[in-house]
Amino acid sequence: MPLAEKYSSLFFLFALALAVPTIMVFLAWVTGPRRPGSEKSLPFECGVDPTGNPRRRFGVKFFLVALLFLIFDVETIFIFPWAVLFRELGIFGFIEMSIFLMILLLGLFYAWKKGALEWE
Amino acid sequence: MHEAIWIIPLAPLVGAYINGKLAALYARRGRGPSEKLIAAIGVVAPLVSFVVACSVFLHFRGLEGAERMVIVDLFPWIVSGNLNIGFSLMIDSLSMLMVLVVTGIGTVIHIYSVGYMHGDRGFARYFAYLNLFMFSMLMLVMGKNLLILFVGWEGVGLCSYLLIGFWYKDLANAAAGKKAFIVNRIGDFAFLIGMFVLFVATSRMGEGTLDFVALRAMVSEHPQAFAATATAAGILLFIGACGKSAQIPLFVWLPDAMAGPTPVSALIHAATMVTAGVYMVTRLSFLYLQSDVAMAVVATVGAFTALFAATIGICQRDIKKVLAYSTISQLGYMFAALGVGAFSAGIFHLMTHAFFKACLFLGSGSVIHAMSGEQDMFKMGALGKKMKITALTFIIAAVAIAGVPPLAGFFSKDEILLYTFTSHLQPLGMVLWGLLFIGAGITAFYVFRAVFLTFFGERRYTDEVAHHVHESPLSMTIPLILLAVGSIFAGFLGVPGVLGGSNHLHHYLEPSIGLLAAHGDDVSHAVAAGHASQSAEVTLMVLSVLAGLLGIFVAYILYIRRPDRPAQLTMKLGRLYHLVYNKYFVDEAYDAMIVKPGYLISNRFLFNLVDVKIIDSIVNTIGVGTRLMGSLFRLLQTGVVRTYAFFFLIGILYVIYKMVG
Amino acid sequence: MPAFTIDVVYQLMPLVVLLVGGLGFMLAGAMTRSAGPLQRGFALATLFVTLLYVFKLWGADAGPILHGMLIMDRFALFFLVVVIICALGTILISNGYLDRFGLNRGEFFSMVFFSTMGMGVLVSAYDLISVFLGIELMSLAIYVLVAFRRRDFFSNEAALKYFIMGAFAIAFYLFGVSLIYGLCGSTNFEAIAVAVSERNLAQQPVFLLAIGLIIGAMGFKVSSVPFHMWTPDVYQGAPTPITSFMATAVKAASFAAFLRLFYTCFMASKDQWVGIIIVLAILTMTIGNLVALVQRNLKRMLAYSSIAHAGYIMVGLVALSVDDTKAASAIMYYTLVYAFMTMGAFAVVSLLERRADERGLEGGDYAGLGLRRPFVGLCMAVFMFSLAGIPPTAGFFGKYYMFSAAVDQGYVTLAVIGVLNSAVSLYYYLRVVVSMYMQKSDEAAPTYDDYATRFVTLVALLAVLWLGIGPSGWVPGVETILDWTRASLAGVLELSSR
Amino acid sequence: MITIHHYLTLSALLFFIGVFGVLYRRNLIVIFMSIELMLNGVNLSFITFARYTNTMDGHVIAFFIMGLAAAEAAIGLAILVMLFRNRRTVQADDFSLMRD
Repeated sequence: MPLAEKYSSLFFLFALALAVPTIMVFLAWVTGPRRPGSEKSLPFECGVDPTGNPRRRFGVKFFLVALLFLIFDVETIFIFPWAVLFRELGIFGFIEMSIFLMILLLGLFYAWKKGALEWE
Repeated sequence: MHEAIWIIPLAPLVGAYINGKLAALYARRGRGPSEKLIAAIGVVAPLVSFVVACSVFLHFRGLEGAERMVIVDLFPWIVSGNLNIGFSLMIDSLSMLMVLVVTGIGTVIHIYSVGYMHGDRGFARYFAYLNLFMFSMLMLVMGKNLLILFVGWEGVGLCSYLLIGFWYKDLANAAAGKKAFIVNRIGDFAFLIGMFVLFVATSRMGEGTLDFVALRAMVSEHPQAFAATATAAGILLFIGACGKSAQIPLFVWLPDAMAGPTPVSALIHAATMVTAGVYMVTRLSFLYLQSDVAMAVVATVGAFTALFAATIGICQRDIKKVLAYSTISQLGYMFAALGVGAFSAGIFHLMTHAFFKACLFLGSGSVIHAMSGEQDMFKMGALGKKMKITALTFIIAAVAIAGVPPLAGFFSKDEILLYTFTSHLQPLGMVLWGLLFIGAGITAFYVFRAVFLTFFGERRYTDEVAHHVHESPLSMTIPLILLAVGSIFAGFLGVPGVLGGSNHLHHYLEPSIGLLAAHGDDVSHAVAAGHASQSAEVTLMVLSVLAGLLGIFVAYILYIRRPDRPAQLTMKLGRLYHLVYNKYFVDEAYDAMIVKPGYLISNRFLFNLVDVKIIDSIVNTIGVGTRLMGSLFRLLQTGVVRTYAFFFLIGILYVIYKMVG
Repeated sequence: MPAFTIDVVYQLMPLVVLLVGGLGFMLAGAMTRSAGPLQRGFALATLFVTLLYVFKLWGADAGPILHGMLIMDRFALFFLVVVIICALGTILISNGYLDRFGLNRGEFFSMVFFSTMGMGVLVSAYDLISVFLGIELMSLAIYVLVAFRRRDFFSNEAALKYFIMGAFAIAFYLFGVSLIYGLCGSTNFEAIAVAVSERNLAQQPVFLLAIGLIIGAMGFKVSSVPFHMWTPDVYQGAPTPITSFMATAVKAASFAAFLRLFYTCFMASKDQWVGIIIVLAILTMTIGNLVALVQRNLKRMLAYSSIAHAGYIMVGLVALSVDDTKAASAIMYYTLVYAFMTMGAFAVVSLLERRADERGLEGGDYAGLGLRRPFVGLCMAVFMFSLAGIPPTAGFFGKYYMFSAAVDQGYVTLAVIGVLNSAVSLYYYLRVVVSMYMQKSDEAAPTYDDYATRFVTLVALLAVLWLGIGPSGWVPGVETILDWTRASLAGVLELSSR
Repeated sequence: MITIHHYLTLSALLFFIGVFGVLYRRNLIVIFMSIELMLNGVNLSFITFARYTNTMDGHVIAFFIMGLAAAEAAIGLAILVMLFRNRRTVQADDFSLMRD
């Protein structure tokens, strides 16, 4: 089968792909000068000595919103093809997608009840 | 009803469980339920078995020989490869008799124990063990295959160990228990090998089996093919029987076993457990009949044991020890009977012996009870007046064992003597007869020595003891009476033809017992009787009765008429007396020849050199090395997840390299 | 879509019940503050309903459904039963544990259900993508469960490590799948098997490369050396009922997928992959046992022990053969037995664990346990004996069938190494028993009395004994179970040879 | 002319850059991103193969992977938040309480 023949070179691609980052890491390790010092391990803040606690408050709220957005946003990739083929999939597709959306909605409900949508 | 034979072993098991629980409760709380409850459970359990057994017996009465068989397959037990062993119980004529003896006498002794163990701290524990023993013994006699028999075999061994060491706080008792256990293990080891031999042999011939019915069918189908197997397996299994039934050379544990409570001695070490070997050989009679060698070994060992133990019995001072040696001796008689092919005679003697020996033991227990634990006969005497029932029953049983007609012992012992005399294994048979004949006389002597020393003559105990010597309570005397009645009448089951009887027992056992090939045409007991004319038979009978009466007479002379004579005789015989008094130094010989060298070898050589120096150092090196490697690998576990990912990558690259490269 | 009939829905019912249960408990988690006895009862009831559906499906021998994505054959159902038993055990064990650690919330059950459903997909997968979906569904829920002790550093860390490694491994798996897809034009097991024979791919380097990547990812899931390194950390950090769940259900489901995949798709290349599986099996057994020797923490010790057991099961993979289902049926039997004994051991562990205990359980904590708590001690001793493979426990027979299958296929050395490893393992298992019965401890941990957990130990005890020597009666014995496995495998083989 | 090999090379490169990212970066967020990179490499290869074998499966699989990658990322981030709350750090190497 020609397809398989064609792919046999894939193996070398794999090796190559593995080699490239390895070489990069290796080169960086070999060539890069390493002179660790107390100055260098300080955080760089435009030449000014760092003040205060660098471990600042962590904006958990933003993360929560980002999380929710991420999930509900990405799930649209399932809705989009369905919308395109809506007529061909017919009633069956509709039911299936309804179940899918119901489950998503349940998730949303959960997030809501848990107060994930409250900003304050 | 007769399908429910599983109730027979189950009832004591349930009893053992409940009493065990009660005993545990007692141990935990320090106080427990009343003795009445425990006793009720303990006694009812074997009674239920006895009743069920009787109903099966009644059911059997209406059936013809070979139909007298109930088989209950409970569940498949061990199924692996071509090994297929079911958990099946079987009652045929032979088992029936054994079950009746075990449950009947067992029940009586349970009742006796209620009085005897009254007030003991381990009352519940005692009954738990005793019930457990009943269960094991019933499994032993009801098992349909050799493996279940073996389970029961080990079970009774365990219970025997537990009961011998029942008063474990006394170290001597615990040691006696251990001795019994270890000596039995030696026999059991041979038993196991015998079982394997049998299994391998049957596997070669087709399907490997340990099932009695199947084995019997196979043996009768290809008797020639089993000749060698029969010799090997027969002798190996007989060694096992020697352990359990206290034959030369493994008899040493039984006298020590008297350390247990006296009812235990009566039940386990006289009436039932020790007869397991006899039962087993009879059960496999069809196998033994294929090998004259195995039969001859059984007969010879039996006869020698019979005489040997009887002579030791002459010199014992301890009343229970006398009875213990007597038991060994009587078991020897049974084996001698089996060895000459008179299986039913052996079983007959087993049954009568169960009655009179149990009666003797319980009588001695009653005496010991009255004497507050004194067992030395030379510190008794003249107890007959104070303990009328005990004395009377004891004497009845003694007359029975001495072989005086028409009591039970006469018929059974006489039959054994007859069959040995006319055995087809001549001239061995004659020799064995001689041994047994002398043994019969000695038996009568030592047992009446015990009677006279204990119940007659002059008082040899202090007034203080005399003050509370009393007849035992009803719960103890009633069993004595029952057993004494048994000792009188049990013999009528097997009245020989020459005395106008029809020997019911032989006909009854016939379907269960193998027939000697040469004489297989007629009923089994005709084996030998055919050779002896009626007059010869009567002559032998008269001789053996005379021997018994002579023994009694000598005992009377020595211990009643001339009580000073024994001491003089002792002086005269000197060394011989010393030898016999010390039981031929068998224990000491075993100690010197086996135990001490064994200890030395295991301590000096195996332990100090092989174990400590060689094996330990090897093991330690391996152990340390392994742990070291373990620690080494553990170092890789850095706890940093990126390292894990790195090893993952290395691993996957290695996998790919191995697969593609 | 004619493929989606009422019959298909019926076949999917076990999964649907689990899904509905998961969603229900999620809602319950949102509405209630803590899960009371009612919720626990519902959780158990739901699993029983699932089990009921599984039993109803047994014997139907349905073909692939959903365009070849899933197949609810006996093989899948057998493992589904194992998985559900593990889930039942987990919920029972967690009964007291959650209360003690203040974790008692509906989400716990929800996540257990979702991951059980994932396992259901995994064991019935008939397509490389369903395997992926199953693994992900199972793992995502497990990540959450591992992190369930939110304030506990160990629990957090365990979740992190498991998550990173899990995601890392699944990417390798997908890479392998993409190569197979490229070669065969499909990810369906049957289509792959057909393509492999038609296009003669069995010796193709790229195909082997793909198998290698998949072995790595599967090896990760069953914690085979060298993909095992997350195991001890995660097992130690996770809440004990979840450790039990991972050690039993996750492992069983992963082995199910592993087995089916290799038995149906990759058998043609067996000569190529058997070598590496042998190496992995030996490494897994040996390193698992050796490192377990030097563990002090009981949960870590059990983790290494579970690694070692993965090695024993891989011996069965080595001995796989198209002509003989002995090895495969040994794997199935072993998985079941292993589930019981491990579940029992972790149930005992959970009885000993205290809150606010950084150190974890060490020798002193269970010293004298056999005397203080005779029943629990006895159970633990039996589990240890079984794990060590001492007759007459089921562990012994599991090993026996496994190694004898290997010997039958001519892998004698491997079987010998396996037996030697069992001998090594005796040391650390017996150490637990010795400590329980022969040592006394002043600082003995208090043990908790929790009937549900004790029930689990009792059931596991009976199962470990019964599966070893129990005859087949109305409770299935060894023979019956082996018959079931053979029947299941016959179906798998028939489909793959079609 | 861009052949299949170009796509596949790119996909493999993406994948291994992701792998090395996981191995060499210390920040957990970067590690998560590297994992996403690996998955996207895989996605690319699926799409490529789908094109060249003329089947739709690859596209659908890519969707699945994207969906699950999002779910995974969500859980990963949740774990991250939890870790940060407890330990005030997101450096991977700080999380090594359990070893030996």
